[in-house]
Order: sequence, then structure tokens, then C-alpha cells
Amino acid sequence: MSVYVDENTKVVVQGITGRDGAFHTKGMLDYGTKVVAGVTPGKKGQEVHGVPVFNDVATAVEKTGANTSIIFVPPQFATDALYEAADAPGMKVVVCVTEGIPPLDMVNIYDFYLDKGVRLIGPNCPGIISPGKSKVGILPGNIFKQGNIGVVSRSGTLTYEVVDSLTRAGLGQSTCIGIGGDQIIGTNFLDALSAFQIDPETQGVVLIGEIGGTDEQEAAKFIADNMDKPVTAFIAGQTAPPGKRMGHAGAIIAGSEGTAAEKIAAFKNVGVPVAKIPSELPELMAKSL
Amino acid sequence: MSVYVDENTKVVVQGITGRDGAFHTKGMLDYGTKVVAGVTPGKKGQEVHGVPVFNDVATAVEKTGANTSIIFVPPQFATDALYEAADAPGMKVVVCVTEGIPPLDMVNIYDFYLDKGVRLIGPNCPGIISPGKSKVGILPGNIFKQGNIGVVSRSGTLTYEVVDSLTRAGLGQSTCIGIGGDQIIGTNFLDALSAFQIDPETQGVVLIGEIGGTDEQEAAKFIADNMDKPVTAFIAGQTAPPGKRMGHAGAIIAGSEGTAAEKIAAFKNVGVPVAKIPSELPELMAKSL
Amino acid sequence: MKLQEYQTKSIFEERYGIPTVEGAVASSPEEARAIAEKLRSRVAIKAQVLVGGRGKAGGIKLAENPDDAFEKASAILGMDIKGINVKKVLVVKAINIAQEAYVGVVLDRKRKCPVVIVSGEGGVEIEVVAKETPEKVHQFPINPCAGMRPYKARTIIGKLYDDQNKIKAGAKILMGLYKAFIDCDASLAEINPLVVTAEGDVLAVDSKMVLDDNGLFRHENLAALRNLDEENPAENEAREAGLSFVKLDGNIGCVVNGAGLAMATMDLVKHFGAEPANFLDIGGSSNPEKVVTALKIITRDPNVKVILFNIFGGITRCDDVANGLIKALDEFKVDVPILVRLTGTNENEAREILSRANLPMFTTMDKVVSEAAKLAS
Amino acid sequence: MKLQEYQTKSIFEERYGIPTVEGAVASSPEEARAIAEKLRSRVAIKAQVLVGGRGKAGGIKLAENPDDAFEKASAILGMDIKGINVKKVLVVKAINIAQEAYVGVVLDRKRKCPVVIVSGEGGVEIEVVAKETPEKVHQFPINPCAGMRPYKARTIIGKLYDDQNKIKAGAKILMGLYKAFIDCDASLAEINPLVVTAEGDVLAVDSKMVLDDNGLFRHENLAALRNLDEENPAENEAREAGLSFVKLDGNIGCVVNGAGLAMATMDLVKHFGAEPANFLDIGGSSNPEKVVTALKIITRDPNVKVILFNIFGGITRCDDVANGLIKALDEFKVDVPILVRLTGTNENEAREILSRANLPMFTTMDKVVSEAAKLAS
Repeated sequence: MSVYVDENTKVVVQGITGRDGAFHTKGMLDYGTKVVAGVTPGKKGQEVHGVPVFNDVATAVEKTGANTSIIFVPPQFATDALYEAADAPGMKVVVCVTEGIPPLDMVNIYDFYLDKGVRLIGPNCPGIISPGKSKVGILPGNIFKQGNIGVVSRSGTLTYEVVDSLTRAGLGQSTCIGIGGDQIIGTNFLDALSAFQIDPETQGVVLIGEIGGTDEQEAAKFIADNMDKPVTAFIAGQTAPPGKRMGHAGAIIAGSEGTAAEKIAAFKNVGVPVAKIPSELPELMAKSL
Repeated sequence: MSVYVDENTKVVVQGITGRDGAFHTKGMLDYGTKVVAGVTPGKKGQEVHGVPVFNDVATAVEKTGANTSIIFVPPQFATDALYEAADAPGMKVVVCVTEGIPPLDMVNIYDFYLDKGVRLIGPNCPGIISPGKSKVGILPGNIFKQGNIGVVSRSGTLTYEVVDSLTRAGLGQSTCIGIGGDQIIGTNFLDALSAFQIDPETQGVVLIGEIGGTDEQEAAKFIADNMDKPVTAFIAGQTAPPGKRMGHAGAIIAGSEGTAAEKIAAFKNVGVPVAKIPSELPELMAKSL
Repeated sequence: MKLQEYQTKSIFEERYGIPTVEGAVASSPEEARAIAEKLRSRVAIKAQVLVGGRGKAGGIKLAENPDDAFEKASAILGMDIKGINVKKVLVVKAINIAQEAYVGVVLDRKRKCPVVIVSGEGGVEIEVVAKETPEKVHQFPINPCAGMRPYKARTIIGKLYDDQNKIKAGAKILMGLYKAFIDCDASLAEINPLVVTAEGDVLAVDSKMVLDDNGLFRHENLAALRNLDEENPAENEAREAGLSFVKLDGNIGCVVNGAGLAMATMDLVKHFGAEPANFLDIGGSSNPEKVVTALKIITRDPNVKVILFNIFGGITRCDDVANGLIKALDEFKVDVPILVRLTGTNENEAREILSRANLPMFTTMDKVVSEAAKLAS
Repeated sequence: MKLQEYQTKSIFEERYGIPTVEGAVASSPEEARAIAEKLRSRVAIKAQVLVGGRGKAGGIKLAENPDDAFEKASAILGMDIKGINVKKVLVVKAINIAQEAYVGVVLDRKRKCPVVIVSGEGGVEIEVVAKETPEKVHQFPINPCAGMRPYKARTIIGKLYDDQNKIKAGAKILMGLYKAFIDCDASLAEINPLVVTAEGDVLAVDSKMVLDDNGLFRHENLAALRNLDEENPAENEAREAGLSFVKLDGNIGCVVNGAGLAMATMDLVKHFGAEPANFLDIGGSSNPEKVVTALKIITRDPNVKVILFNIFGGITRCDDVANGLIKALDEFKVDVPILVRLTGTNENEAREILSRANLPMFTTMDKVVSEAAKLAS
């Protein structure tokens, strides 16, 4: 087991002929991910790192049996790519790396995915990895180690930071999910936490949140109500000045809601330990197991 | 029991202050239907035949506990009325009598109703009656008699014709549903047949179809696969010239599909007796019971 | 409501950016010549009628030069195609066709969404292709909320072409066609054939749109395009009065409420060995004036030997119908017998009203129809 | 991207039919007088700045006549409101307010749809109302596929008014506001206050719209409305280079990839007792030029005593960052120490590249930040 992706994951890369698409296709192949197809309209018949390219996702899926897509196309075309991915028969999981998709497009896409029963991760996310099985994303594979800690995070690079320290401390990971920092995302903390709760391979969960929104507060409530596996957390943005935009659309403090202090309090209230600095996390996690 | 409406049905009439709305409100009240509210924007505080009028459906439902709506508003406003009805918390069944709603509006409305889990009957239909319990529609109540025959029909007045003859032959009805003759309708033959199949009060079903589309062919297949209660049928339009529009948007012969002959053959193939003329139906039904 | 080819062509081109063949509509041979002169090319002259099969009927001709265009237009204008007199021709540049395809959007009552139909077999009736070689017809249901997305248009058009430029051009046309279908409340929007020219351009060579009558109330500009002169005048008059009327060849005039009952009544007329003179549905919510109009239209048909009323009141009130019948008899003379069957809502009031007219009254549909059949034979 | 009131007002009025108060924008006292003359009325002079609380800061004044308008505009133009120099004023007719309300549309990340917020408490900050009297704030999630239906607009506005005419007028305004929100890819569209005048008219008296930066690529005309002169020049420069930069008051310049890691880095700076000079996220897919721009902007800040790089490569390649850093050092002189922590994608290539610059390299975030804090103190 593991969550969302595993050794049966067969990946189609949308935007495979672009700079990032090609680069990370190689990264995924090197990691051992079964990348079976690529898609760029009009580039049928080409190959990228030995992966055959198709004009459309439906054909790529039909010819290669891909069940997972990762999207690298620029934001102007990403909305279309998201619809196309979910519309292909047999598609199970779509990871959208693209940053800069208009949130109102995501409103409609979210409903489309619900309707189709396709799991969306992202957009504006680093992807997902089940170490030793499959990496569908841009995460640096070498820092991960197969194990029993589930990691879910709104951030990208901060996740690497945390995972690196977990691995150095000997805490391997079952699955690590970067859910993305945009306002409207497909998979949120609650989805990931409930998947980790029922995953036999996962023994504990590290949650990495940040300022903005109330997702962490809802996660705290969910943990209290539904989880018996230990969870530890870190919240970025404890010192961010209110009202200043910090890069992610999600990382805005809206009125009295969404401060790091509130989020930290919500976790502590339900007995979830919160690390003061990222490097504290491995010890906190190890103690909880 | 009975199907969709019964003694617990509490009705709000949308368009109650119009000519047809007011007239059929009286008809429903006279029949014994619990008409608890009416809606016409801007007419809050009025009464129609003793029924209080509200500005909007949500308030009407909140104040009166209505769980069923019937819509009499003109086609220009009916699309809005349909959305409003399904959006009111607690709404279970909506009957739309209005004729002339653009079918592309119905495409979106159909999905909205699916999403909300509200049962839509119509549009362009005479409504539904569970004799002796509740009438939500424009059907002439006096021709119905409580009993064990379920009736489902694409037609309005032809239904009355058939029901009248059933009643005269001593065959009372559990529920009679006019599903309407438009292209996009909420409740179709399959919905009604499966409801009749599980309704303990219904012992047999009369189905009244007409030319156009393939709903009857699908009904025949459904009966063969899923029903053990006897069904008898009549198909109107056996002599209609091909290509001529016969009033209902649905009543168009499209290419080789949708002729009465095809539909009759589909029923006969699965052992469903088909009446040559409407007045034959009671005897056919009685024989099948 | 069907639009003429030239009307649809201009809507497709001007409002939805669909490339069509250059040309214009003409009502006279002189106009046809002038258009041909302007086009500086061989031209095709196409009869503008709302019936199918105009090509086989000789309604489409090629002309080599402006004088030839005058000749050919003279031949087509005034021609009778399936009972329709040709009043207009479309004069367009003749093109070199390399490939023909079909693309259309219809509403699917079963899937409850718009469906795009494409086929590599263009320029022929799609119904025939669907019947004879169903594997050549591809259907794609469209999610109404997502609409026609570029990937979907490319995937669909990919069934027709391999070349990426043609797929791009075709996808753009399909996106325009779908938008036209939705914007105009159409029940059909169709390009047949969609042509790839010898030069590699993708063009709509014949454009067709049928608008759903229920949507016309919000499209005044489109409703104004109705081609009245091609419709049966009686059917026009009926539609304006809110009646649904179809002229037929028999001799029993039928006034019925509800399409289903009206069809069942016609079936019963045939069952008793006679022929209906019409289909007529006076609809729900009928007011007395509708009945007056209905009788006016029916009595104008010299074939009609007997008129039967078959009314089962619901939203239609029997007293409204009775009042209309009395009013009509007061306004004009009806020379043929009128047999009446009225039952349902306000039936007693109706019987009361009709008692003074002394018309034969019936209680069942079987009886009124069999009696009418007897009288008509 | 925030729009100025006068910009939003004209979008609301001209494109979405929302009635607003008559008036125009002025950049000088003379223009303000001319507008007042034209309006033939008492006028309100409103500072056009993108920060809240301009009323309390004296940025809104009433003027009795054109000369008074000149005086008041003179007082407001050039005024400093929360660090922003007022360059424009909106001059509008003074109106008689009978009732004030709030109506706004925002995107709800939790419910994943647009939400309409209304309150009978208008003319004050809605956040304050929501905090102090939450029962006075009503929220209505809108189904994105169905859109803003008339019944919904009436039901929502029915929370504000009892009178049917006001409900009708308010519902029409709300439908326009919602359409503006959707069409413009806004993250906020707001009328505060929505006013009922003494004469019974319903008007938008203050109009506000914030556009989502991610949607701007498809709204060239809106993107052109950006109010550059109110933004921090360094932040503008950063945005144009594709960087996310926020100026802060400390002395440790931070170059980080990823918003989360950048915030965590700032937190760690504080944890070690120092203060960050900025938030800077060089983003994913960084090319060397971004790093050059980032260093240019940071070194311009005289407070900066030390610069730290904290890069964890993923989509960002460490070698790109290293190349950028070398390029910057070649182009201009940096007088403060630069501490570098690079790890992840192409880390070895990056170390190779940086070896010739002889910069202090670190392996962990804790170490690079604590060292920077030490140097800055």
C-alpha cells in the first residue's frame, strides 16, 4: 500500500516537450517511475527520453494504459489540460505542477473532477512520491526514503527541507503529498489525512501548513474526530506581517482568520505537537510514534 | 405507500397568483391536497384560496414545511423558478407544468437537480396524482380512483383518457405520473418503472408512450431486465406522417428511430402487451394481473 | 424554426468566426450576375429552400462566368423543389474540394446534453451514413458546464484529419459551431460538408441551423429571420394563434387538446377506416379565441366533410372550448357537421353552454370518432 | 491587483449596468472645480488611494460649490495617506443617504465557489462587522455552473430590503456585480456602501475590485489599469522579473525558493534573534536572470548587512541559481557577505559552479540562518 501512487502507477506527462516537462520526465524515469507516455498537441510520434509523445491524453491512455497524469503546461493552457486529463477514460490521479492558474477556472475544474471521480493533486504543487515505488512530481527523489511516515504539505521546498531532516533522522516515508498553496486545490489536508489513516503502511503523519485560510484548523478538528495515528505539525509564516502577500495566493492573512498563532493553537488544543522550527520535527515525530 | 407523492406531501405553488396557478390551486385544494404555500415575487402577504403567498420559495418552505413544489410560471421565468425550487432546503419533489421552456436550459437544470437530489417531474407535464392522497398537477381529479395500477405517460390528455377507462373498468390507480413530452425531462419511464416496481401498493403498470426518441425501447429493455410486475402499453402516433412535427418537441420522427412500429415491436418482443386503441387497455391490464 | 443556408452562413461567419465560402444571396438573375462579377471566379448557384435534396432536384448549378451565372440563376429561381417555389439563390465562389466531412451539434434527449457528431463522409445526408455505415459516424457528448474545450475540439476533429494545421483550423470551427448552437438555442447546428480545399484551407461549404421554437422568445433578431413564405399559410396562422397544426390529406377535421391525444385521435380515425384532415392541438390554457381560429383554419379546407372535437379537460377548461365553439358559430357559418366530445375540467359548464347550439354530444372517444368516420365515408 | 475606486466605478457602470453616483476623476484642483461646475450640485471629493481608512485620514471631503471643490481638492491632492501620496480625486454628486448596506463577492477556498456577502451594516469595514456582530453578515455560496440566478439575487437582497422595488433594483445590481466578478477574474468585487437615497434610488456609492493576478493574462485591458505609482518600486521590479518580493524592516536579505520555505526562513531568522530585510521567493523554474534581479533589489536596501541564500532544489535547479549568483557578482559589486545554502536538484553542479566564487557554503538551514543572524547583529 501507500497513498494515491504506487508501483502500479503509469504516468502520462502533459507538456512533455517543454523545458520543465522534459527535465522532470527524466527525473521521474531516473527515480524508477513508470512514465509511459507524453502529450503535446501536434507532436505525435516524437520521443522524449524514450517516452512516446501523443497529440492528446485520451489516445495516450488508450495506447499505453496510463492511469495518472502530471501537468507541466503553462497557465494559459493548463485549464484545458486539466479538463483533458480528467476526461480520459481510466484516469485515476492527476498532478498539476503548473503555477498561475486563475482560481475561478479551478472552481469549475474542481466540480468536473468530483463528477468524474478523478483525484486531483494541486495545482501549483510539487507532486507526490511514494518512496521506492513511484514519484509523480518534481520532488528531488534522493532525499526520500521508504518508510512509515506520511507527509502532507501546502508548501514545496519547505517539504523537501522537512523530508530531508526526517530521512537523516532515519524516519522513512510511506507517501509524501504536496497539496499546493493555491486558493482552490483538488486534494486538501482532510483528504490526505483520511487516506493516511486507512493506509496500513503509514504509522504517523507530518503536516506542514502555512498562514492563510482555515485548512489547518479543519485538519486539527478532523484529527481529533477521526484519527488514531499520531500527527505532528509545523506552520510557516509565524512572523509574517498581516496583510502582506507572501507569494502563494493562499498565504494571505484575511482579517482575524488564518494567522499562524491560530493554527498552532488549534493543533495544540487537540494534542497535536507543533514544531517551533522545521528541524525539530523529526524528534517530535519520533516521540509520538 | 405510492410513488413520489402521498398524504405527507405539502405543496408550494410557484406562480400561484396567475390565472392557471390560482385555478389549479383550487383544484388541488378541492381534491384534498395539502397546498400550504404559494410564491409570486413581490406578492408576499396576499392569499389565494386561503393559501398564504410568499416572495420566494426558500421562505415559503421555511415557514410552512412544504416539501413539494408545482410550477405554473410562464416559460420566460420558469427556468429561474426551477432553480429556485430545487435550491430550497427540504424540497423533495418539483412538478413543472410550464410548457415552452428552452431545452438547453433544461440540460443545466437536469444536472442541478441531480446534484441537489431533488425529483423533477416534467416540464410540460400534467403532474402527478396518488388518488385519495394527493394531487400535484392539473389532472382532473374526479376520473381517478385509488387502487393498484401505476400509470406513467408522456402525454397529458391521453393519460386522462386512459385513466378514465381504467377507472370505469374498476381498475383504480396507485399513482399516475405524467412525465411530459419535452426533449429533456426530469423523470423518465425508467425512473417511474423502477419506483412502481418497489412500491408495495402497485400491482401492475400502464405505460403510455408516443413517437419520437427511444425512451419506450429503453423502457422495454428495463422491464425485461428488472420488473416482475405486469406492464401493458399504448403508443400514440402510429399513423403520424414521418418528419411532421406533432406538437411535442419529443414527437418528431428522427431518421429511422422513434416510430410507433419500432416501439410497439420492442414491447411485444419482451412480452409486454400493447393496446391497438386506448379503450383496449383496461382489458389487457386486467388480463395481465 | 429552420434558417436558410444564407442566413446561417452569415451568422456562422460574422458572429462565430467560421470561415465560409465568399458570396452573397440574390433574388434575381441580375443580382446573381452582379455577385458573380464581383467574385471574379467560377461560381456555384444554390437554391435557398428549407427542404433537403435540392442538389438532386437540380437546385445547385455551377456557372463559368457572370452571364452564365445569370442563365443558371434564371433556371433555378422560380423552380419548384418539393412544393417550394425558389425565391432566392446563394451565389458563392466555386472551390476545389480535396476532402469532405460532416460536423454537427444536436441535443441528445437520452444523454441530456449536446452531442457533437462528426463523420469523414461529408456532403451526403448524415442519417444515411449513420444507417449504412454507423462505424463512420462518431458521437461526442459535451459536458454542458465545461462547454466545448479546445482539447475536446481537437480530439473530435482528430477523427477527421491527421494533419495538425487542419486539426487546428477544424477545432476552431467546431468551437464556433458549438458556441452558435448554445447562443442561439439551436436544436441543430451543422456544417455539411466541412471542406478541405485543394489549397489546404478548411471551410464550411454548407451551413445549417434549426432553432428550437421554445428558445425564440429570447432571440428577437433570430425570430425575425423566419421564412414565412416557405411555410404553409394555415400552419403559420395556427402558430401565431398558439395552436399546433399540421395539414394532412384526409377529410375529418380534428380539434383536440394535447399532442398525445391528438395523435391517438388520428390513429383512431384510421382505425375506423377514415383519414384525418389535420393534426391540431389547441394546447393547454386554451382561451376561446384559439378555438375560433382553429375552426376558421379547418373549415377553409374544402376536403373536410366532418369536424370532430375531442377534448379531455385538464389545464384546458371545457367551458373555454365550448365558449370558443359558440363564438365561432356566431361569427361564421360552418357547413359540415360538428361532433363534440368534451369531458374533464368544467365539463358540466361546457355542456350547459353548448346545449343551445344543439350539436351532437358524445361521451367517449371511440364513439365520436367512429361516428365521424361513418359521416365522412 | 487592486483597482482604484474610479476605475472600478466606470467598469461597474459602463460594462455591468450598475448605477453609481455621477461624477469624474480629477488630477488637479482646476479639474475638480470644472467637474463640480458640470455637476451643478454639492459634491464629495474622494482621495483615490488603494489603502483603507482614507475617510478617517481626511481623504474624503464635502464641497458646497465649485470654488469649494477647488479648495478641498487642493487639500486632498498631495496628501499622504498611510504612506501613499494622493495623485487623483474622484469628484461626485453629494447624495442624501437614507440607508447603507454592504454587498460583496469573494472566492471561498473552503466551499470552492464564489460567495456573496451582504450586510445591513454598510459604509464600515465588513471585517469589523463580521467580528463584532457576525449575525449581521449573511453569506450565500453560488453554484458556479448555475451562476447568479434572478431568484437568488432577489433572495439575497431580500436580506437588506423589504420594499419590492428596492429588492428588484438591488437584485439587478447584484447580478451585475457577480458578472463583473466572474468576467474580470476578480478575487473581490464589492459595493460598500450600497445606498438607498432619500429619493428611493439604489446606488453603488463606493466600488471596489481586486483582480486575481493569475487571471490577468487574459485581461489585457484590465492589466493596463495597474496603479504602478502606488506600489513599492522594488516590488514592481520584482513582479516584472517573476519574483515575489515584500520589503520588510530588518537587515538580513533573504533569497529563497518557494513561499513556504521563504516564510520558514524568515521565522528562523527571528528565531535566532534577527530581523529579515525582505520576503523573497524566486519561484520555480528559476532562470539565472531572476537571481541577478533579486540581488540587485536586495543590495539596493542600505539596511541589509548580510544576504543569505536558502535554496532547496526541486523544479528550481541549484545550478541555475548558482549561475545567476556568479553572473550578478560579475555584473556588480556586493559589499555585504553572502551566505549560501544550496541543496536538491543539480546540487553538485551548483557547488562546482560556486567553488570559484569562494562563498561560504552551508548544508542546513539552521546553520546558514544562525550564521547570518550572528553576522547581522
